[in-house]
Amino acid sequence: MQFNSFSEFINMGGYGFYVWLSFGVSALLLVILLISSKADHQKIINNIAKQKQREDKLRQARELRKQQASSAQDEAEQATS
Amino acid sequence: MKSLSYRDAFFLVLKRDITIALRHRDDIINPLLFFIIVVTLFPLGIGPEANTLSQIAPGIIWVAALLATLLSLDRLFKSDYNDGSLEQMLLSPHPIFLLVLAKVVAHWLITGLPLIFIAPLLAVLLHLNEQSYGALILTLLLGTPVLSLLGAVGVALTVGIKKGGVLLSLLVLPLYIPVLIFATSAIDTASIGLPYSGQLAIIAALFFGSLTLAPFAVGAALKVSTN
Amino acid sequence: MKSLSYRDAFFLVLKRDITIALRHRDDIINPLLFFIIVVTLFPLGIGPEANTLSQIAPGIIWVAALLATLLSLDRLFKSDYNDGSLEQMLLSPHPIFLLVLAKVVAHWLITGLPLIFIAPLLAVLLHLNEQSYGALILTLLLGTPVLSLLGAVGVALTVGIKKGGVLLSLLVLPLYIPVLIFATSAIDTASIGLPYSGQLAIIAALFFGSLTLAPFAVGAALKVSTN
Amino acid sequence: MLLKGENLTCIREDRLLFDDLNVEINAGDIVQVEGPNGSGKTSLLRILAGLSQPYEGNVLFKQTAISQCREEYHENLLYFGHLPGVKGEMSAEENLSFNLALHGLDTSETHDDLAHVNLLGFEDSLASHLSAGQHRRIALARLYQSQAPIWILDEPFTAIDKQGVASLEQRFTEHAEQGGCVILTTHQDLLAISSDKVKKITLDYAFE
Amino acid sequence: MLLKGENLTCIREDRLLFDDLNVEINAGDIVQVEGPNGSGKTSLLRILAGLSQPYEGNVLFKQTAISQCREEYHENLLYFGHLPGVKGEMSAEENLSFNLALHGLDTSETHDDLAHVNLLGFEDSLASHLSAGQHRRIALARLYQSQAPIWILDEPFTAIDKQGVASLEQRFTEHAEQGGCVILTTHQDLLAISSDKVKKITLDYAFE
Amino acid sequence: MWKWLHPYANPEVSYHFTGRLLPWFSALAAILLSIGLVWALLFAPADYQQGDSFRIFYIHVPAASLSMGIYFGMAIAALCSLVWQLKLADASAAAMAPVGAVFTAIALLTGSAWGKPMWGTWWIWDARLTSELILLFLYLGVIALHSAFEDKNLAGKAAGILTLVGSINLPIIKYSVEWWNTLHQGSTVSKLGKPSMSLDMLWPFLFCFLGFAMLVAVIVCYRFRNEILARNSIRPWVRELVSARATHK
Ligand code: HEM
Ligand SMILES: Nc1ncnc2c1ncn2[C@@H]1O[C@H](COP(=O)(O)OP(=O)(O)OP(=O)(O)O)[C@@H](O)[C@H]1O
Ligand SMILES: Nc1ncnc2c1ncn2[C@@H]1O[C@H](COP(=O)(O)OP(=O)(O)OP(=O)(O)O)[C@@H](O)[C@H]1O
Ligand SMILES: [Mg+2]
Ligand SMILES: [Mg+2]
Repeated sequence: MQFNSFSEFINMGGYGFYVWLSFGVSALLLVILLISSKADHQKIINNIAKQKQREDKLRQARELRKQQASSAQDEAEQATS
Repeated sequence: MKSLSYRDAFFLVLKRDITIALRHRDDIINPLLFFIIVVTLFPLGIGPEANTLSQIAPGIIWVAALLATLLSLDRLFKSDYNDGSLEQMLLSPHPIFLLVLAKVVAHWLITGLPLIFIAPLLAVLLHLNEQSYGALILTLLLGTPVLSLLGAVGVALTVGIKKGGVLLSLLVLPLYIPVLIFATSAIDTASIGLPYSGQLAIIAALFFGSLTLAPFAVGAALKVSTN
Repeated sequence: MKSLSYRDAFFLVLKRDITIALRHRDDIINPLLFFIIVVTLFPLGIGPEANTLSQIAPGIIWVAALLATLLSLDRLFKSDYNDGSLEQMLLSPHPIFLLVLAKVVAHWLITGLPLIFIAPLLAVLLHLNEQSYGALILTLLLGTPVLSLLGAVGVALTVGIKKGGVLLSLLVLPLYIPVLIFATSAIDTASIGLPYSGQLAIIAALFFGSLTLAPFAVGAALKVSTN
Repeated sequence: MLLKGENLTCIREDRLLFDDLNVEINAGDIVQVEGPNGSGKTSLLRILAGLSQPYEGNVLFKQTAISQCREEYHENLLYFGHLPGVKGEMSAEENLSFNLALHGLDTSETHDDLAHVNLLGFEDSLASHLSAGQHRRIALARLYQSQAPIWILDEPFTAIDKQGVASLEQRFTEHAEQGGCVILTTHQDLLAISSDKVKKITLDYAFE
Repeated sequence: MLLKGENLTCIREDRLLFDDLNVEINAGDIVQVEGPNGSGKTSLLRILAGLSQPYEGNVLFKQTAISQCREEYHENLLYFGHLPGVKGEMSAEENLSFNLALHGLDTSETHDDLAHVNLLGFEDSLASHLSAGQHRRIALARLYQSQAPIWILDEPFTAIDKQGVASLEQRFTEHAEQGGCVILTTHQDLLAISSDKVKKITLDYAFE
Repeated sequence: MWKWLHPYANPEVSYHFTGRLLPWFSALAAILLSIGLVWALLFAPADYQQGDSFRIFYIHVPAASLSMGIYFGMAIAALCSLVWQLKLADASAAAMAPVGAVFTAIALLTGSAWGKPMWGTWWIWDARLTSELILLFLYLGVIALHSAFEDKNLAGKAAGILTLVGSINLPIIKYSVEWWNTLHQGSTVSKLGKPSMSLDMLWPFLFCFLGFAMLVAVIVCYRFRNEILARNSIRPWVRELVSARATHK
């Protein structure tokens, strides 16, 4: 152990500001990077889920239109017959 | 319908432009990076002596700010012109100067403001005299809006011309020269500890002058360009 | 049909690009004017002392040349991309690197060459040491083609991106740094009467290196951007 | 009478496109400007919208020259040109909302409007990620909200599929019936609108 | 068999446009790619031309993957996209000459080609001074010289007037009869080509 | 020869494989870093010239060398993707770029913070410093290019080309800057009088270095897996995975 007291440790032989600035900023940047990388995972998964929902919606709209078209056709046929 | 007040119309356009910039985050980051890169090019071209650098630092920072603004200018109307949005805006039932003003304000918020935050960092890189930091910030704060406003006139005039990129700089740079001269002179004055309020007052005058006149000039120029 | 030799294809594209530039004479004049204006901004921003100026002259001239080239770069592919000509060129039965090379040569003839003619004049304005003129011209002659070639890679990468303007500078400027450093160092060395053939040799090496590699990188990049 | 062009003359590149043209457009009209490529259709439409000045002549909106009453005229005008005015960086919905809001229209029903132009499911896609036709449809969605009586549309059917063209034509009829007017150009035949309802202005000076 | 697409899959923006599509195009075919807006017609054409890579699958020209024989394929291909590839700064004639020369074609008869697309009298006008349709016609003039058997045309009729459309259709028929093939998209009906001569590829995955 | 690699070129396999590696990497990183940092901050001796400011060394040097190492890795990945058309190589390059940029930034920041007490200035235009700054620009260029393309596969290819061009350029930059510097100035600021490193300084340094390297591996793994998911979003295996994991609102 190089330091006798906590305050000495914080002071770092007069270089406290620079040492803690370096360690602090580095830790901050790395933690942000780590967390954002992890958080992206869920974000991407949610995006893909949303994508899937959108596709489902499209498919429904498509089916509805198909039904409408066929029923319209039926009507037209009935009208002619 | 038709109930949109001046204020609403202003904020509508402002919000739209800022949304687009945030969406395309590069729009904010890139002029900033350009600013930084240009500032770092000079030490590379000139040599690393701290003395020389600190002497020419105000000039370099301001020239770089000027060029960064210049390069970002064509975002102002060019893309709106190319996709027809500008036409639609000119056809909207609002005074044109209002919409123009909103676009210019958005442009400044996107490109001018970030420069002001990053400038002190670059000043460190160039060993700017410590007494000059205040003057640097103040001149940038008053000067960059002038750059956006005057630049808007230039873009508006060149927007209809294909490949107006470099012609624009020809039109705009001479207009920027007074700002450059007074701003660097203010910073130099500050570095030897003298008051620089005179120069600041002139820049402020330029600011208010261009704020009131430029939007109308831009409006007229746009009408000509889209003809 | 199909009888077009490599040489013919090269000259066909070269001639077309130069025709367009001559038609639109601004294309030649504007980078030149930008160069001049940037160089004259510095005495305004820094102050007129001859000593300081002559010391920083090589750096300023070279940085200005670099920025002028940068600003003129998007003429290289952007307009061809926007109107579909680029697509057509990629679909022509010629090797892409050949067409790319023709376009880059045209770009250099249009923007690089005029800079070399005007540079001595600006050197006078900045009180460049008289012994350095030869070095200035030689470095520009060997260096500006490198700027065009490396710049072409950057434009090719960003041409499909909306508003790539400032992103381009971010990509390209780091690549320009060696040229800047060796060129200014050659000029400085010349000013104290020492031989600068070492620096020149390196710039020449950069030139031949980029001449052989860049067209292929550009070709690959264009295929990606137009996808 | 909604809109009137008096003695309009247009010269481009020393070529006289039309000379002394008089146009009168009333509520309920559907006017198709016809003519081969390069006959001056776009030029005429831009003059009527006030985007270009004619070489000679005047455009009157309710008896006033449009340069005299610019803002009032623009409140009553919807213009759709060769370029659709859609920003690639915004989603379909954001584009439409902005366009509507700029003209003081209600932005609460953008969903329905987008459904009208068959963009359901693409509300949140960036416009630059859509196909040529879908891109133009975003701009056309405005037609389903617009309260402006005068519509000036330059080739609205470009890149639109058949079903889309049919529903647009139906919308034009509705608009005319509600007292508006539509001035349009197209090289296709109008199918859903009976030809006796369509007034035609034929430009063919250059080739006559 | 001139051109073949094997198991083509295309994904844009996470949307599957087509999946496992097989296309075979022989000499003499006129193929119309059909589908509503956004169904992937342009995407398919760009893949066939080699401008985009499919997510999966291959395009074969005379049994060879086109990435393997790029230059030979391009000698045999004429592609015309949404953008016409015409430079506004050059005159109509200069544009055409360049386009022809780039593909190794004869440039001595540009006058006749321009006459075919009704641009007589506009040879020396700058392309940017022409109307929307005239602008596209400059690019289309190449069709009257081209010796490439494979034509891929994305909405060639956009902005073209009726007479122009008719003469283009006639040119397509000629080309097919001479042993070429035409792959095109359009939202208009082909009028001058009898419908039994036209093969159709229908894309409507998204809306099926 | 490449056969053994083949299964790992399958996105699904590499997704699960990296998933299995992750906990091991994380544990190693945590252990090595906590030992190394505690040792460096508390037990390592102060430098006889620089005093306790020397402790910045334990971050600065690993960060600086990793910043260059990651670029090297990226260049190799880019080369693989261009030569063998490996889509996964693109994904890994994309995963590395932001990590490299952060480490470059850390090297710059800690260097500056060390320079202020040692050299009396936050920044000088020294060769090493300048080339590190340019490296940061290269990283930022790659990242910006990545984010500018919407299609991630295209983005990967474009960024790959840029990475390769940059990697050819990097030695030239380094050389030029060094040369430029010695030519202009006889070193006005005395560079670090290189202490022959004693063992009780070397050990904590080794722990820190390996710890940071492991941390890089962890973060790159996370990002790599994200890239794989985003690029394969329509694959059935991704769809299944998503329906199991999506948070429903
Ligand atoms: C912004 C400022 C600085 C930057 C960008 C920087 C950058 C670098 C780089 C790139 C390396 C090479 C790492 C490697 O080769 O693996 C390095 C190593 C090193 N730096 Fe710095 N540095 C900076 C400031 C400082 C300061 C102020 C000191 C000390 C007074 C310092 C001390 C060292 C030491 C001791 C090494 C290891 C040298 C060796 O063994 O090769 N650095 N730095
Ligand atoms: N640049 C792009 N980025 C992402 N997605 C795109 C892009 N271009 C097109 N798409 C998507 O691909 C789909 C098909 O587009 P494509 O241009 O092939 O359609 P199209 O059939 O040619 O339609 P149109 O008839 O409107 O021309 C669109 O729905 C769109 O969602
Ligand atoms: N920007 C311009 N500068 C000079 N002349 C122009 C310009 N634009 C058009 N012209 C000329 O005006 C004529 C008419 O153009 P206009 O765009 O009005 O035609 P149009 O009827 O809309 O044709 P299209 O059916 O092709 O759209 C053209 O023949 C052209 O010569
Ligand atoms: Mg028209
Ligand atoms: Mg299409």
